[in-house]
Amino acid sequence: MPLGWMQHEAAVAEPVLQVRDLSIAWRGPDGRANRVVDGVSFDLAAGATLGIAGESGSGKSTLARALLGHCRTGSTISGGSIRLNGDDLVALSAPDLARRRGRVMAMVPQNPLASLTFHMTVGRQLQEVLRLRAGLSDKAARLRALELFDQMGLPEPEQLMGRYPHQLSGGQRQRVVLACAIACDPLLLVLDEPTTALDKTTEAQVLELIRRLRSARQGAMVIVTHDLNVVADICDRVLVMQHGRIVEQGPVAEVFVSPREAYTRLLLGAALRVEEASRAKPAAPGQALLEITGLGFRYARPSILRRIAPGPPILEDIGLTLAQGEVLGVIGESGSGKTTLGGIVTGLLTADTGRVVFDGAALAARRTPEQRRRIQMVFQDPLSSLNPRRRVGDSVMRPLRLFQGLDQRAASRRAAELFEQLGLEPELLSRFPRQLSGGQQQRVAIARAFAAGPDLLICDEITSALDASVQAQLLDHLAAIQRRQGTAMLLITHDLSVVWRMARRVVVMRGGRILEAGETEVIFRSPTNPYTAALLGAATRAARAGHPELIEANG
Amino acid sequence: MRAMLLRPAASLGLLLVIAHVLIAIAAPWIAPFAPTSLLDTPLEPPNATYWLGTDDLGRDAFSRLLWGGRVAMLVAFSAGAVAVLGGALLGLSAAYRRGSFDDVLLRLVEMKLAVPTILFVAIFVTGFGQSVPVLIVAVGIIQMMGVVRTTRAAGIVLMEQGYVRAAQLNGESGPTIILRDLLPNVADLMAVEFALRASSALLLVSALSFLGLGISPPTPDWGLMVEDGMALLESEPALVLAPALCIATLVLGINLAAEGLADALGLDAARGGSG
Amino acid sequence: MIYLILRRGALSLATLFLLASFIFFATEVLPGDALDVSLSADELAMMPPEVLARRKAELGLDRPILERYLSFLGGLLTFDLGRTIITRAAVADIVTMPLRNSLALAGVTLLLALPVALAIAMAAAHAKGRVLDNAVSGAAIIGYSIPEFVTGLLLIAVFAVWWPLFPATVTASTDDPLGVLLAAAPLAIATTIIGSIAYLGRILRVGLIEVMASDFVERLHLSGIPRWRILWLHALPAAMIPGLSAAALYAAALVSGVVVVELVFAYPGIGAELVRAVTRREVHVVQAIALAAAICVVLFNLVADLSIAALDPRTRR
Amino acid sequence: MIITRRALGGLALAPAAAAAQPSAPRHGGTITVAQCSANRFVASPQTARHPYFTVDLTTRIPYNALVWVDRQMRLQPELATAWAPATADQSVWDVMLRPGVRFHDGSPLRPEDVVASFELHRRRNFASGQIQKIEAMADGRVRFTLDAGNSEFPYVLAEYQNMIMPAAPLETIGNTGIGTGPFRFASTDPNRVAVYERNPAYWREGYPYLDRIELHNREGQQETALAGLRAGQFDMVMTIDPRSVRGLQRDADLVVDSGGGGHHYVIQLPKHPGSPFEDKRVRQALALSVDREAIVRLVYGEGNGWIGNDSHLVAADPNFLPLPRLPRAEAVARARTLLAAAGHPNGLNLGTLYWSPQSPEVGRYFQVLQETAREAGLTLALEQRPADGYVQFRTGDNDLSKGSFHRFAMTAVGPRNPGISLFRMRGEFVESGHWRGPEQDTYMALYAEAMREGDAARRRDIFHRMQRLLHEEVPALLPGGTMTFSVRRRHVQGFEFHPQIWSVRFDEVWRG
Repeated sequence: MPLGWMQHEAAVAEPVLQVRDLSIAWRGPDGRANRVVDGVSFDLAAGATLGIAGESGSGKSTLARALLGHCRTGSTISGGSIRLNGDDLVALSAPDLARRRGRVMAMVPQNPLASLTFHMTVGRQLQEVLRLRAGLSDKAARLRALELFDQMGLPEPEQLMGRYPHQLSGGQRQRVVLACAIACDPLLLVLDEPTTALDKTTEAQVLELIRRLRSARQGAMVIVTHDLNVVADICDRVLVMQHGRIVEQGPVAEVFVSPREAYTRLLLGAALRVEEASRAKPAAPGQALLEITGLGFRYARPSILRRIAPGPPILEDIGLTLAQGEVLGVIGESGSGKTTLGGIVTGLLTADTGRVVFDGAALAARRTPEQRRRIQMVFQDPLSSLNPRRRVGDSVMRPLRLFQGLDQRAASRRAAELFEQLGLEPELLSRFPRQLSGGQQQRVAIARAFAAGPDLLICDEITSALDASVQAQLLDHLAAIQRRQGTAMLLITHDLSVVWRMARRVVVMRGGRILEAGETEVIFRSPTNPYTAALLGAATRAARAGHPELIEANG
Repeated sequence: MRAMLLRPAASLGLLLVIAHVLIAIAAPWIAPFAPTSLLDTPLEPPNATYWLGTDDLGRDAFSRLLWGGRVAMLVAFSAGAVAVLGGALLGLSAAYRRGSFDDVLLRLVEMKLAVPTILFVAIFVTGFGQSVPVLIVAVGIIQMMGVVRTTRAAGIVLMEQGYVRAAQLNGESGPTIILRDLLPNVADLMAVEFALRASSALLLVSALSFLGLGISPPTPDWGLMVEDGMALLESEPALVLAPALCIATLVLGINLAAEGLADALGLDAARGGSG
Repeated sequence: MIYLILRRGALSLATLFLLASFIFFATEVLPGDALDVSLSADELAMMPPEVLARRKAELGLDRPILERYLSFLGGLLTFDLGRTIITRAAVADIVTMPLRNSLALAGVTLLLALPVALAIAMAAAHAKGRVLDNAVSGAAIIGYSIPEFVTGLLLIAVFAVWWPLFPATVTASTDDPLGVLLAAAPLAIATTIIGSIAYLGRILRVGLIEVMASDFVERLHLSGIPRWRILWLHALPAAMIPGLSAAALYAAALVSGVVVVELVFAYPGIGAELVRAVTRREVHVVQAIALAAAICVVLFNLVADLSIAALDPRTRR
Repeated sequence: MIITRRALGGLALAPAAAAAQPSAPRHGGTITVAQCSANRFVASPQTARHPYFTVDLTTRIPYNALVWVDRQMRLQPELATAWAPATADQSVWDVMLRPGVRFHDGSPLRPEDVVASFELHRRRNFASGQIQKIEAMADGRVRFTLDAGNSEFPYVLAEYQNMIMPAAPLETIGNTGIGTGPFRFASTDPNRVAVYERNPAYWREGYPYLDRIELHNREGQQETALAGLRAGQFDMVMTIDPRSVRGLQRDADLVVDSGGGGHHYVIQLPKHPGSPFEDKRVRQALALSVDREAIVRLVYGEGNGWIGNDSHLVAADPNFLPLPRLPRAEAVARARTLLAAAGHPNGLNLGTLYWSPQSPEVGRYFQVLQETAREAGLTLALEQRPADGYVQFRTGDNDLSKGSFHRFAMTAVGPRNPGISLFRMRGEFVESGHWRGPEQDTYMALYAEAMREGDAARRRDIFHRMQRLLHEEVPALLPGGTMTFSVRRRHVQGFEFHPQIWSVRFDEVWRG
């Protein structure tokens, strides 16, 4: 029975955690000290759950670790105090801190696979915490471990004890590290991005588990995340951070409904709101450019094994069409096969079964130079899409000279034009990738793709490595240049708000199959398939925060 | 480069290497006597004119010490260059093409590790004579296999990068991708490998000279001077200790510089040093 | 897992075959042959050309190269290493004992060097960046930089001549029981140990420092687990994995690579035997030793892979 | 407080050394010997005791030959008491066996044993190749029939490989290690160690003195052998590099023995058309410009070497004819005039002299030769060639028509009797640089005459005329060579080294 979050606001108890004017400095290899956390102050009442939201580089992770009195090598707490359960952690000596870690305050790490010792069974690691930190005897530790695993909702705890971390699923691993953290029932439990590595369905289950834990424990909880939906789901109060400072803090209902600061509004703006009109422009109805029918793909296994035990199917019976100039969204979580689909269309991979017809002609494994020119791709990680040892201008001019055969002067003039269309100052042409921001690098990659004058552009998670503030700007430029060049686009992403903003039609994929396809507005407002509904529910929590009536409806 | 100088050990190492190289280059001008001319009675103890005394043919030991590093360093550094360039090209083409070429190359690397170094050089030297170019190629090939392994590993990682995929999709040719996209991005790894290969080449050359398979008289060479001086360790210790000290300090300098460079570039130097 | 072992086994055999052929043709390209080397200049001066030709025919040195290659491969398959050219002695007799001695030397060296290298790495990793770490890694680099023959000869000068604690060279005979032989070669073992500690210490130290900066060590630290327990039970096994394959290669090189030490101390090892066989142009002995060295490399790699599989469950399917 | 080895050594031996007068030889005791000369064979457990494959060049410990060559290179009886040519042309020789000699296994020495031994020798080693037939005669004599007359045939019987072994089939003769020598095999470790015990029934009454000899092979590792000597591990080190002799002579505890004329080097001078050595004057200029005295002084040390006379003979040989000595300045001046006359007034580049490290000091020998020749304007480059395949390399294929000639290169020359040594300057052999012409014919005629000449004194005159001819023509350059050296601790007495390191005997050695 999901408890409404409203009741919690009333039980205002004496603050468990008081952070006053906390600053943390980090000394880089070049010797310069810069403040990662700058004058942060906040309180946390017993039983309350605080969400610390911020983009990468905002200092939220460093702050989380500071709550356990721990700083990574090279950084030190340069000021302020952290009062927890009567002690000021900043003043405590290392042994005193060590005695409290695990017992008074504990942390659930971000990446469970890397945070568990790979050469030890999960059972033994949990019992180690129980024996050493909770002081239980071997037998008692074993029983308590089984109990904890059961409490975490892990299947057959007895059998799970003997398994190694890499043999568990993502969700199971998250539950194991959660069990380790609460083994000694700490007063303060800090969770660092608890659901980032999980798919939406598992994320929902883990959040449900965390919600149950919160009500069963007296202690306070701090959840560090970049995902405002998670904050809206389980936190009472929220603290928005940017560049090491607190931009805004307060109850989730107030902050999400009427944010005071511009930065908060920007973050909330990026969240998916289906009630407003979709901003995607309808494309002029051109004739069909790309037709895919009956596409199947499996990863090649060594020949003798292929007949005996062929690998699991990555794509099964995929079919879609894309008209000239049209933008089609492809939604799917990791492992859904959406990236493999992109790989087959661009020619990186070759399908086992099915046909890919491009502008009337079937695409073979070896593409003609013209086909290579007309299909271009932009990748997820901006830094790795540009050769770090060449100036960005050269990377963009390369396709111009390869396909258009322009000479140096004409190519650099065309590159400058493309830069302007993407909102980049021409003098950036002579810079190296490392001297540009993530957003700028991605825009250069887009410029390089459009330099070839393509008819079809494949975008594979091009925004997921960027901060929310930068995403919006990038998508606008992409939409502008795409419309001017009349290029069709296959927009592959897990972020529903990107599809809502760019694509008129959408395809939802899961486990290598297409579950649903159709108009974006129709599917997003009234999804027929339960999986799509769950995705939409998870992605719209931030938008519905503060309106209890909406929360009940979508669960 | 600046980051490297912050590490005291690395700058000491760099200093040692630069000092040795300068001395070797300036030897013809700063050496008091010609290294091969027979000056005085053999085995004179160190005195005002002959700072380290005379060697067993009556030549000035100090001048020979100054000249002694030239050939050893020439062989070590050029063998290092041969190893790093050859190894990188082989390693990267294996990473680019994979398939049978990669398998065959790995077999060759594994095979080279199985052949004892001394046997490989002995065969090479007896087959083609004991001149400096032959030594450079022989020592270069020995060191190359280690470089192939590290550059291949780095190459495989680079092949996953976006800009390499984009180049492949645009139909760029293999050599262009290897030379334009892969090679410049393993340059830092190659710098560290060069330092490691040069230092182990130097050790190998001095051992070979000791066994009579390396640099041959009358070229002044530290390895030879140690081997010659060994018979006189009791009476004229300087004849052995000075060249041995030079070999050790030069190799130490290169290793320290390599460690510093590796830390500065965030690479792992130790693992690159094997093979 | 079985498929993995089968594939590896097949590849290793391919490597051995490639190697055997390389060694055969490499030793063929050498200009001289066993007879020339066994005659002094005076004797050669007196020997009329036709007698020389007859002696070469007698020794089978004039058989066409392909015929010799096939008989060489035939011998390999039946583990018959053939006979030396001049003395018609069985190659196996010449090779087995020195191989045993070299394996013993490599084994003892590793046995003594590994724990010390481990201790150095642990101490250095524990005190990363502080005085102890710099001193230890500095000593390791120095140990790594001094040529083995210099270390060897200095040890003799100090511990055998100037302060006669140990015998200068090894006078025990090749087929003495290992105990007697190793007891007679303390300085030889010391020389190889110094090099091994330096090399292995560096690799383990880097491995350990890398593991200590990993996420799972941070989680343990944040759960209040004491640092020494993290180091011994969690970090060390993880750090051993990269170290093992490098150690396997180094161990294989130790068997046939310490020629200089064997020559300086007259230790009856396989390296010295190899150099003598090459200078005597006893091709069959060279081939046998090279193959033995290759088998060591393959075996040591296999042992390393198996121990890695034992340490790292992720490699077991 | 560290007591140096020398102090200890000095103390311990002080009382013995104090009794300065030469005490009578004492029986018993063991000595450990390290030998550093090149070891030619890879022996196995079965063949380690065979005279050809023992720990090299010390065959006269367990074995005897028919004849022995003493330190002055004169023939001395060993298992043969007498020998004489049976025909005028010296092509058939009869040898009388010493009576009452027993092998180590007690069996008596019989003519059949000599016949069986030489059946192996004439097939397998160079010197005995000329023996056609060996017969055991009725009266106990052994008759050798040669393929040509050789007045110096007894020297062949003294060769270190021509040891006498109990009769046995060709394949296994000699493997048992049973000989007639002063010691018998106790144990062997192929190529590394040979241990011998005293032969109580040795045919030389009262010898040997020692109970036991341990012979350790330290081929090419002289430094560690000397370290073992100083550390007390070894009592003696045989065949050491002349350059360390100076250091050892300063050590009171050690005695350095010299064996007279040891090995030296011949430098081939190719005389094919276009070669600088085609002109006799250039060869003479080279012979004059090389400062032989400097080579001996710098490479071997004062008195530790000898000056050659451009013939294959060693100075210790009674037939050796020393060169006329010219002061250095005059020799260089005469060399320059000869060069100018030959059309090279401002010097001549002789190209590359190839050398191979056949013994430790070779590198330094040729560096001094290179430097001193430069003073007379003759420049040459040096290139080291590996020992393996060096014979083919320096010989080329000797086919003047095919154009691949022998090279301007060196090789070692051992101390042999004139019959063997002077034969190496024959025209068809590479070391004479294919010397052709009337002078070469005269030289060979003189050689044949000597081979037929039974009287040693008349033979010596013929040898002298041959050496004068070589001095005039300089077909090859033999600047000079070293003495052979060994070093022992003072308590090893009665040992004398030998110009031919393989003719050393341990019969008279005793431990003080």
